[in-house]
Amino acid sequence: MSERPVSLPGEPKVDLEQARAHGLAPDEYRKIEQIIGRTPTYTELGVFSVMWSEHCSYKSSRRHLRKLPSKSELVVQGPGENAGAIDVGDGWAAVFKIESHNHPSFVEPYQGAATGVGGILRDIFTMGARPVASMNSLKFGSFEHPRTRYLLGGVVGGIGGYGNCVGVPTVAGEVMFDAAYNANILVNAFCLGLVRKGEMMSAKARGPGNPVLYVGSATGRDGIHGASMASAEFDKQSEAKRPAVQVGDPFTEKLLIEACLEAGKTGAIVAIQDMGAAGLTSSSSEMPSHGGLGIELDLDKVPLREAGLTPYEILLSESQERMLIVAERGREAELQAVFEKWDLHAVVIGRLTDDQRWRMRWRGQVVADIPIGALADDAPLYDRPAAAPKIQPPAKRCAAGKHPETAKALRALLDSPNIASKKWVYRQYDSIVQSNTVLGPGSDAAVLRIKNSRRAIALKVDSNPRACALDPYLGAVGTVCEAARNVACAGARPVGITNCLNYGNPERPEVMWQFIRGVEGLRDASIAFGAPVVSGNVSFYNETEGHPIPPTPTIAVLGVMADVSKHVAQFFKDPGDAIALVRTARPSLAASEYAAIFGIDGGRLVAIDLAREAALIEGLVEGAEQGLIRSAHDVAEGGLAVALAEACFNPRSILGAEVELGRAGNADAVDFFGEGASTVVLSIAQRDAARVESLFAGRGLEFAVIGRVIADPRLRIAAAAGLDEDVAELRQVYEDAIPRRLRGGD
Amino acid sequence: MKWGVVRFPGSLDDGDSLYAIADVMGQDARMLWHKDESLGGVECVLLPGGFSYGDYLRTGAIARFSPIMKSVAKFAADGGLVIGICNGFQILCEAHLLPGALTRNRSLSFICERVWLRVENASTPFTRAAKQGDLLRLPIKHGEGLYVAPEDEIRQMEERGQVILRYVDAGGRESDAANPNGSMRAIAGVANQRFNVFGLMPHPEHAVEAMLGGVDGLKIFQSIAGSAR
Amino acid sequence: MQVRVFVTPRMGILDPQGRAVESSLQSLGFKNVSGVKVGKYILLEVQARTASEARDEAKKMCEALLANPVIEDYRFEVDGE
Amino acid sequence: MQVRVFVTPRMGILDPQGRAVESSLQSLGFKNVSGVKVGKYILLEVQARTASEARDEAKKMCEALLANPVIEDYRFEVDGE
Ligand SMILES: Nc1ncnc2c1ncn2[C@@H]1O[C@H](COP(=O)(O)OP(=O)(O)O)[C@@H](O)[C@H]1O
Ligand SMILES: [Mg+2]
Repeated sequence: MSERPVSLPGEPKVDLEQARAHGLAPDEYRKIEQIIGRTPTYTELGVFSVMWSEHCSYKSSRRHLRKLPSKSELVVQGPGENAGAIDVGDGWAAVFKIESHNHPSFVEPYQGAATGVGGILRDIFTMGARPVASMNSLKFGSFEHPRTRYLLGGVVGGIGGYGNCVGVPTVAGEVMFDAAYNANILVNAFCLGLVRKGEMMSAKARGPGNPVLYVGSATGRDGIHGASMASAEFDKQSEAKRPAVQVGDPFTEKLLIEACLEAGKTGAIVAIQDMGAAGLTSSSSEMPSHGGLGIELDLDKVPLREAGLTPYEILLSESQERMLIVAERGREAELQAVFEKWDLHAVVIGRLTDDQRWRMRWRGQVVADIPIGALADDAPLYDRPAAAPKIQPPAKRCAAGKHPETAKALRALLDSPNIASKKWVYRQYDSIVQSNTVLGPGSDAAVLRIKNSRRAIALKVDSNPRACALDPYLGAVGTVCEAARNVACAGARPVGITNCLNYGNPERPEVMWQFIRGVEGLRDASIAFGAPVVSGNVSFYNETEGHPIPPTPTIAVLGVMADVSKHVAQFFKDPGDAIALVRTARPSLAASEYAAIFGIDGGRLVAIDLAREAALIEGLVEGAEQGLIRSAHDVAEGGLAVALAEACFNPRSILGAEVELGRAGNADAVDFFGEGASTVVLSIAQRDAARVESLFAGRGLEFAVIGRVIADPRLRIAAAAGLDEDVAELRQVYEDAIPRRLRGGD
Repeated sequence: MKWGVVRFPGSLDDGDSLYAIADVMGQDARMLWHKDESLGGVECVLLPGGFSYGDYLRTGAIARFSPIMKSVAKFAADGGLVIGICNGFQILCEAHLLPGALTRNRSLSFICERVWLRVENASTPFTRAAKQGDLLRLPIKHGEGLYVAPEDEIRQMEERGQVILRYVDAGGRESDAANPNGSMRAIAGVANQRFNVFGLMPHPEHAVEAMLGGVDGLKIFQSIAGSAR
Repeated sequence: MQVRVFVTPRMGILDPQGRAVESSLQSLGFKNVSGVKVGKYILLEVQARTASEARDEAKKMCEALLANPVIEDYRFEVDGE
Repeated sequence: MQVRVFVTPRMGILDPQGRAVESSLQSLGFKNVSGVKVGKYILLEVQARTASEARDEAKKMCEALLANPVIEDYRFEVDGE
């Protein structure tokens, strides 16, 4: 069995230089030589370079991610599989994860975002779960930047184009515009699936001799590791050999979803994994390795989209909509029949071995033969130096701006693309397919019912890079709090977290420091809410020409409510209801949209007391469960004044509000527009006001009835610098802000 | 009444349609597979929304040739009730079981939102539970719902009462702003000359439960249920 | 033999895509542009002995699938003609 | 002057539309068909004095808007050439 792997005619010579061109450090190359005891073949070098890349190996982040809490009574699957899973009751497990597709989306926004959605969907249904909801978190450059409109249109079109075509509703998300992302946009995609507990599938292979099946689209030259193409000899042959952009085919994905879920029911699948990053290489090495086994594949059997792909290309291709399956021996035909039913072909391309080697054959030769653990598990791990930047984040906006008149400020904020209605975006997403969307995009969190159950799930994804730029720890804590609070506003108790950590180059000590502080913030907030982190993704190297993006941990929180009929939306419901405000601290203008727009120095972030945060969430959930809360809206960008206006924009019929701010604060710009104080605006029936007060005041939180809902559609805030505005007009500003900019106005 | 919902590869609202008819309405409904030719003795065939065969080339263009569509055409020719929702409507037009065609929304983007519709003809098997002029609140979700047909054909269709649903505003008036996709004459749903085949872009199956935003879609399904031969 | 099929929106049928491309071109400064129409360009390889055999095939394919006569016109070219 | 632009998916780029059309044609009985690609066909009227002026304009328009160089190739014809 010990044939020595050979390089193929025409392949470049493998040496230190070639390794460097593949992005491997000299030490890493020497370690590879040591592991395999010889010079690697060109194919082997390519394979190591992708498996040991930051993206696949988490070599800079792994030791820090271990700090994250990943256990609770409800955790069914923590990190380590394709996605995490939480018990949501009535025999169901919620499987969920978020992932980045930042760089591909910058290069080709439509396909980049589309394939991002496709990839995260596969992570969910490989677990045997039916995908039931998607979310996305998007960061673009400033609206004035010449590429922003193109990128926005492409990314949103791609997310819709893919998600709508596979029949998974996109139920929530967030969009932000900031010059810090001009040259490096962020596209983070989340997917949630549901599976009966005990019917989950795994990516851990077992049973030497079990056949390995390739399913889905044929392999082309998509997304082959760019660095590997640096060799001139290799590139000369034809223009067509250049690494191609990955193009998604959502129709094939839809067939894969149905076929894989149906195939899972046969019980003939031992293990299954999608071919995501590093394609066939990662799936074929990780599955056997996690089961302590080896694998032998015959690359001639891999279905190809075009003739002439080399083993190197076959192994590194990132063509979309492909899965690798380990089947129970002798039951291949049964699985193949299921795939044929869905017009997909399942081809046996190899089998598991017990020698813990990863061995690839092509045209009668062995082209790679590597100890399997070296690929999947034994990549180098780094403890990269971290250091706080010497000068605390530069106060970019030192020019002291002027506080505008309150009513003008409110309109300017409602007109800011960061605050304005994102309807232009989510109108392009099917948010209702599958008939579970109780609350879709437009309210604080999405609410999905579980059919044949009273239970429901609430979801939200958030990030706050401006706060993270001021203080990466506090910013991360605040982001988790915000997502959890949104879910609690809907009436659900947060039970699980997934995260996508977007940072710059980890080889910079300041970036590494930001990252570590971010992880610590995530850890502390997760512990405080008893909501473990069950899955996630790290995206480093988000920088262009030496300018890293602000630290951007994107946090998605999953909540559960026992009775879907008790869910709460953000909109005021009935005239006469009392409007109350609950908060854990006094707000500030630090990292606020107000400070950004008017060039005000916002000062320092509000400190966060996690015990009070947890109490606020508990109060919201209890209030909803007892049916005491008629509406709840989290105060986020734009502060209290914006939150009040948004609560008036009830899509069924707009309402008004009469509020006296002196009753809760000094009624200055900080009270109107300050952020960061974990504040919620509630509306409650007058007769319940005392009971609601005891829910919050009894937990030591600040609670104040500040006004009431009125039928007259006006927003009246009585204060020294108060306002009295027409709600319909405000809503017009709010709804037209993004379309107007896209029409080219302004 | 016995209903059959056709599942094409790429159908998306097939399960939701079955759920609306069987679970919410309590009717006898089953799934039909595109590769089969048998309709299993159903009395109404529903072609659901989605992206059949990926909707590549033109929406509905490829689904039209699937084996089951031969039987559906025969069934319709014999007077059987056929309703096509969204992609189902597109397939029926491509199959020439309904006049006209559906092309890209004038905004060129996909639109998912609730709209108002006016019932233009309440004497069909698909609308008899409504009254002439009734307003229905239903969701739309499509990228290619702009209804087109030659002018004179549309005139004839209107004279014959084949235009069944029209996009209007909350007050029941036609206006450009209330026409979400730019359809000619704000047409949202049409029937064939025999009034046994009906296609519409809005989704009645997504408006059958108050908790999910409204129940106006039930009117369509109740009409059909009450039209059993 | 290569067959090239050109499918265009029929005269009198709305062509929102054509209109959008036209207005984008104009806002990019291409003021001399008008009458933009966007259609489809379909390339096929047909195994046929003669060009006229290929033509026959192409015509059948257009009528069966490639164009919808309610909204589209088509024409095609066969290699070497 | 009429300009006709042909936009096609680049070599090596997945063309799910072309594949779907090909397999549909084959199941309709057109067994001799292969290599189907689906692209765009864009017709424009360009006001220009000479064909070469029109060519220049067309090239600029293709690069600015009509084709996406990351995934598409284009070529064009100018009337009377
Ligand atoms: N920030 C994070 N927090 C928690 N778990 C993480 C994080 N990043 C990655 N993981 C976990 O590490 C594993 C590998 O992640 P990834 O490489 O993104 O998965 P995949 O191979 O499916 O793309 C997964 O189980 C993932 O959930
Ligand atoms: Mg994966």
